[in-house]
Amino acid sequence: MMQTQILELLYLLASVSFVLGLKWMNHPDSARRGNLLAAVGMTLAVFGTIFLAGEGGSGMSNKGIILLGLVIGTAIGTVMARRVKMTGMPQMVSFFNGMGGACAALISILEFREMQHAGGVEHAIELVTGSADGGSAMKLLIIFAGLIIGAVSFSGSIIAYGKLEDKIKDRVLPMQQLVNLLVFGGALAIAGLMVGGQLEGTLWLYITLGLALVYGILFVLPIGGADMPVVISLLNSFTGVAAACGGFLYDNNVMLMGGVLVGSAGTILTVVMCNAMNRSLTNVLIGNFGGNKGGAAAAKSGSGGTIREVSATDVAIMMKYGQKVIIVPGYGLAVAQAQHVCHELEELLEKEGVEVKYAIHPVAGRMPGHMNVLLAESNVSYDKLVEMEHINPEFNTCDVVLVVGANDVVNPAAKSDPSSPIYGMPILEVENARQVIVMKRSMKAGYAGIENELFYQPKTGMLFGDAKATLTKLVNEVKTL
Amino acid sequence: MMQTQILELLYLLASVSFVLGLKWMNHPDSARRGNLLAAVGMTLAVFGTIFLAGEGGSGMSNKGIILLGLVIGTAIGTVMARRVKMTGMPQMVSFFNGMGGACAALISILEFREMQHAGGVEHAIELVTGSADGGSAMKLLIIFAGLIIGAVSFSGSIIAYGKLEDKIKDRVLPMQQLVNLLVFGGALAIAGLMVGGQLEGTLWLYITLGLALVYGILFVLPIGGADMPVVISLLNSFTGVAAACGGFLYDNNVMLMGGVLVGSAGTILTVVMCNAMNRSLTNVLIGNFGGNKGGAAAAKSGSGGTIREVSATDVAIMMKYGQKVIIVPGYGLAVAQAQHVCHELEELLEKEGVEVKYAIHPVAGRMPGHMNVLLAESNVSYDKLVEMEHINPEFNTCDVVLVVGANDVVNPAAKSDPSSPIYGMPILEVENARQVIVMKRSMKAGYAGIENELFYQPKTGMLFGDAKATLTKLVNEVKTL
Amino acid sequence: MQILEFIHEHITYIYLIVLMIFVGIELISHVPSVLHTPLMSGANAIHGVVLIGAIIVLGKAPEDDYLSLGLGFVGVVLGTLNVVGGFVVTDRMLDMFKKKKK
Amino acid sequence: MQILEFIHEHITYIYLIVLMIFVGIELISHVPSVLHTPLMSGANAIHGVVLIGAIIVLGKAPEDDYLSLGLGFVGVVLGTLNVVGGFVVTDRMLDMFKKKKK
Ligand SMILES: NC(=O)c1ccc[n+]([C@@H]2O[C@H](COP(=O)([O-])OP(=O)(O)OC[C@H]3O[C@@H](n4cnc5c(N)ncnc54)[C@H](OP(=O)(O)O)[C@@H]3O)[C@@H](O)[C@H]2O)c1
Ligand SMILES: NC(=O)c1ccc[n+]([C@@H]2O[C@H](COP(=O)([O-])OP(=O)(O)OC[C@H]3O[C@@H](n4cnc5c(N)ncnc54)[C@H](OP(=O)(O)O)[C@@H]3O)[C@@H](O)[C@H]2O)c1
Repeated sequence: MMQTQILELLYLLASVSFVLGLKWMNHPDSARRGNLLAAVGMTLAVFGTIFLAGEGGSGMSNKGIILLGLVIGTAIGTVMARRVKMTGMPQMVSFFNGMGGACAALISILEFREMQHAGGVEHAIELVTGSADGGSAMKLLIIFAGLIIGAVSFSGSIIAYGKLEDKIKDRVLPMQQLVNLLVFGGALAIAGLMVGGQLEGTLWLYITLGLALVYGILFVLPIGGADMPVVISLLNSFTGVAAACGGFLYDNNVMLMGGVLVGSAGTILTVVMCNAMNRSLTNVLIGNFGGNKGGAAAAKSGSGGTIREVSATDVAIMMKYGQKVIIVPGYGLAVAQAQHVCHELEELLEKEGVEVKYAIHPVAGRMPGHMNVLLAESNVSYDKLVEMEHINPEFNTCDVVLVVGANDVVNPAAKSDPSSPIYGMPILEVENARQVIVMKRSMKAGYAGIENELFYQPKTGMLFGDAKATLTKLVNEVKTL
Repeated sequence: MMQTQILELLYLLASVSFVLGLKWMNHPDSARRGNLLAAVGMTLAVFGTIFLAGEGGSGMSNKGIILLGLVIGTAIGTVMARRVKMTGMPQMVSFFNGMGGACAALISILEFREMQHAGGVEHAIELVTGSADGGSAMKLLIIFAGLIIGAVSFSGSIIAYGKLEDKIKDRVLPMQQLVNLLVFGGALAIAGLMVGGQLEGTLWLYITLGLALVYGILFVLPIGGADMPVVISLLNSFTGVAAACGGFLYDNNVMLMGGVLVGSAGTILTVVMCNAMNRSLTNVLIGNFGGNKGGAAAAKSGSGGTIREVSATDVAIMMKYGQKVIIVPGYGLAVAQAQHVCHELEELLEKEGVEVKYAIHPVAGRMPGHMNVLLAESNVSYDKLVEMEHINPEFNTCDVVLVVGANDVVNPAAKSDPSSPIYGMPILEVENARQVIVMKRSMKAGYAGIENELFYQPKTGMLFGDAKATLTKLVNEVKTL
Repeated sequence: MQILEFIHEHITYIYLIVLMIFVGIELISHVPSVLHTPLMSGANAIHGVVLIGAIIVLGKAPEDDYLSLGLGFVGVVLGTLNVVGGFVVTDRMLDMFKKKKK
Repeated sequence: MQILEFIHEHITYIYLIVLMIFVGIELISHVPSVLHTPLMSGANAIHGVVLIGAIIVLGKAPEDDYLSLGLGFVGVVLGTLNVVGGFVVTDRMLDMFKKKKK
């Protein structure tokens, strides 16, 4: 059957395209090409399956419905992905990830149904292993693995989505850890009994499904909203594993390869992301200084020293008659949606002959690359965005540093105070500049929920207010000066 | 058969140990552990094969002879590997590589013999593919691939060994390229005809073997001795591929995995090594400025400017009363075996309160890491060896730079002259120091065969003579001052 | 012993999985942190390959089994969402990272 | 078509080989240049796995076929040289790279 052989080749090409695509995504220059390559590989694999798989290589039955599903999915997916704002990207990724998880869970349900119809256990044997004993137990094991992992990934992703959209608040149940353990353990226990043959019937399948869904919710609910990128990356690798289960089930190489690849790459990516924030994964999951504690810690503010408030006019003069201004964008800039005004200010200053650069900290904002995405969106030229290692030596040649809604990434405690939770994280060394202006709304703490000594230094001036409003004021001041 | 299953598991573990071992070898801290891990994996695979493989899992026949071979090989290998001097390492690697190649070729010869005995073509079928047609052609193809690649690797490695031991000189035949093509083409053609079934008989096998051996010699003979590390790395990956052929032949996973791993890693390593010297692989193989041309280019020396000769006494005074001395070791230091005197000088100066460091260029010498190995051998402390990127900013704080038998790695043409063959290679920026002393025997060029403008600069003093002799003189001068 | 049996039966799968895990680890270990989000998104799109499973399930559902057809259909739609949405979002993100002429 | 046939028959091998090639490439791409020589030497020791082929050949040689026994024996000795020599030399080299207390 030539069709089967061609399909095998397509699967091989698709698997290679996934690996190469991910490899190319390692470098900004080739990243887009990598994504495209993986997409092409995926297309080959999907259409290959529809038209070449099945008995005799005649393709799938129900081609019409399948194609209809593809068309509808493509339409919705494209529209959603195109419409979403740049700053809404992480929740979008989470949503799509959830869809993949749901898809994996559905597959498991249907496969289980089919096993039951076909007269239960005995029939399924040759489908998986070709051997007589243990075959159907194996199949059940895979089905339940796909079901549980897929379901957790689905409900967890939806909660993560809700959190990032600010529709769901962080919530810790009493005895959260215990409840989590009971729910998850229950799901595993039922699955184990069914695989072992001690339990039977579709009802138990649905109970497992339900428990897994609940566990996904409980798992993500207490984690701070700001930690969601890490959680999404983790759920992402879960879905990868669920897809790999599917590959095992159908002896389908491309599902297996793609799933395992994402499973392993996603896990490492999660760890790497945690490292970039100087935290461990358990710390994120159990929540040592995540979102909900920020407010509390911030309460004990104003601990030492006095602050110096400055007016927008002062700052405008300083900048206009300076040689070099470095802007440090942070989470506050993103929240205030102030990137466009910021760009306007920058252009204005450049016209006045002032050199303006942006200092990009790798974990500024709430997702990696947040600042790049944000500023690029408002058309800031790419070579004005300077990464931490390269800008740090430049601060001492700079007249004014404008810290816009950033906090932790300029906190000197990371260098000087070994007891600080962010100790050891590399920071932007703004104190080396002649003047530091910090724009934020209050003296509240940032993500890590800790005091920032920088605000009390003599060279620091505080300019309070919403980032967008203050920046607009600055633009007007510079214009009218 | 539990034995077979255990063997399978051992092979899996061994394959993983190879990958992990190579991964760990990426970092100086874990490298030794990586090597050890791979060795343990190899041991498992070897003894597993002897005692668990074969029909019924009863192990191999002829166990006695096999073990005898292992013992003899281990004894000879250990003694050779322990006796060899550090500077003789590359030729030792080349020699062992050649042994692997020869082993692969022998396997092919014996498998061919067995095919003939068993009544030729038809019998071998199930051994390889399990399918009825093309099976034995496939087997023959693999046998010939292993034979040719193994033989080329063997004879090439032995020539490389001879060159590094200075027993074989570079030699270019008239019409070298054409002869190479004919010999290699001949081997391929005969192999092709035998696989296709048009030729038969053991004689042709030996003719192919002969041609492959000759090709290996012709391939390596014209390449400059200094390029041998690159060639050895390439031959290394050849032997990897030959081992992979064996894996294919016997359906043996660990041979396949190990062979392919080395084949691919070796190829990339070859390319990476070329890049570090700022050359392309073809350039090395066809020889653009390799060894034998160095002498010729050096003849046109003395082109511009005058040089300033200095005496050992001058240099001794300069160093003794300086604050900081940086030593730049190069190939000449290795040739003169001057590392021990050099260390003596360094200790002497340190005792006088002078700060002494070594500036290590990544491709100083004739093999990567050459200088580290050399100086570590003479007990120079590891933290005195500073890599290029870290030492370059230090030159301007340094009183005297002592360039000992280095040339290309301090040639400013790499930065300033786009027409130079080494243009673009990062160099040690010794010109930033207050004084530069260059120790070499003459005004001859180094490996790249080009003039070095540094020698003509006013701040440079030349101290002619063999590195060891001159350093000894310096040591005495410093002592008696 | 059952574990040995299991390894024996699935030995090629195990090799494939182990190697793929190594590939995944090595690929990601050297990524600059600004690319973490697009990379996560790209990986997200790739695990959309689970769509193929949904296609297989739907493709073998009997024509009169409406529940299977319905659920399978939903599976295909969701899987497609994952794939298409994933790739498009990633592409949009990466578009932000390319150098712009001023 | 023969090529399709070939791919079909050896599909798992092909996956394994392709993945292993990726692993090899990724592992080596980020090595500091001072480690090139020991790495080359370590890889050299690993391809000594060809020794297993020699063991198999020798192990199945008929007891009265002296040519096979002889050549197989030589093969085992040479393969062992590659393995043992390779690992020992690499170990000695790497020993030079470890930090020494002064
Ligand atoms: N990038 C990532 O991947 C990622 C992911 C998860 C967590 N994190 C963490 O997030 C933190 C990022 O540091 P960061 O310096 O960017 O942010 P930050 O430390 O969280 O500080 C943000 C500051 O912006 C101010 N702000 C909020 N809304 C504002 C508005 N509308 N106008 C003006 N100011 C406003 C807040 O102060 P007021 O309330 O006083 O205005 C707050 O102090 C790090 O701790 C990092 O580890 C990063
Ligand atoms: N490290 C590697 O992996 C590797 C591999 C292959 C090639 N290479 C190439 O080798 C070069 C290495 O640069 P390098 O600066 O170390 O060496 P180099 O440029 O080859 O220069 C060595 C100098 O040492 C002098 N010398 C030779 N014997 C001497 C002795 N007994 N006493 C004193 N001086 C002596 C020679 O000059 P006199 O004859 O006047 O004494 C020669 O100019 C680079 O071009 C690199 O690309 C490196």
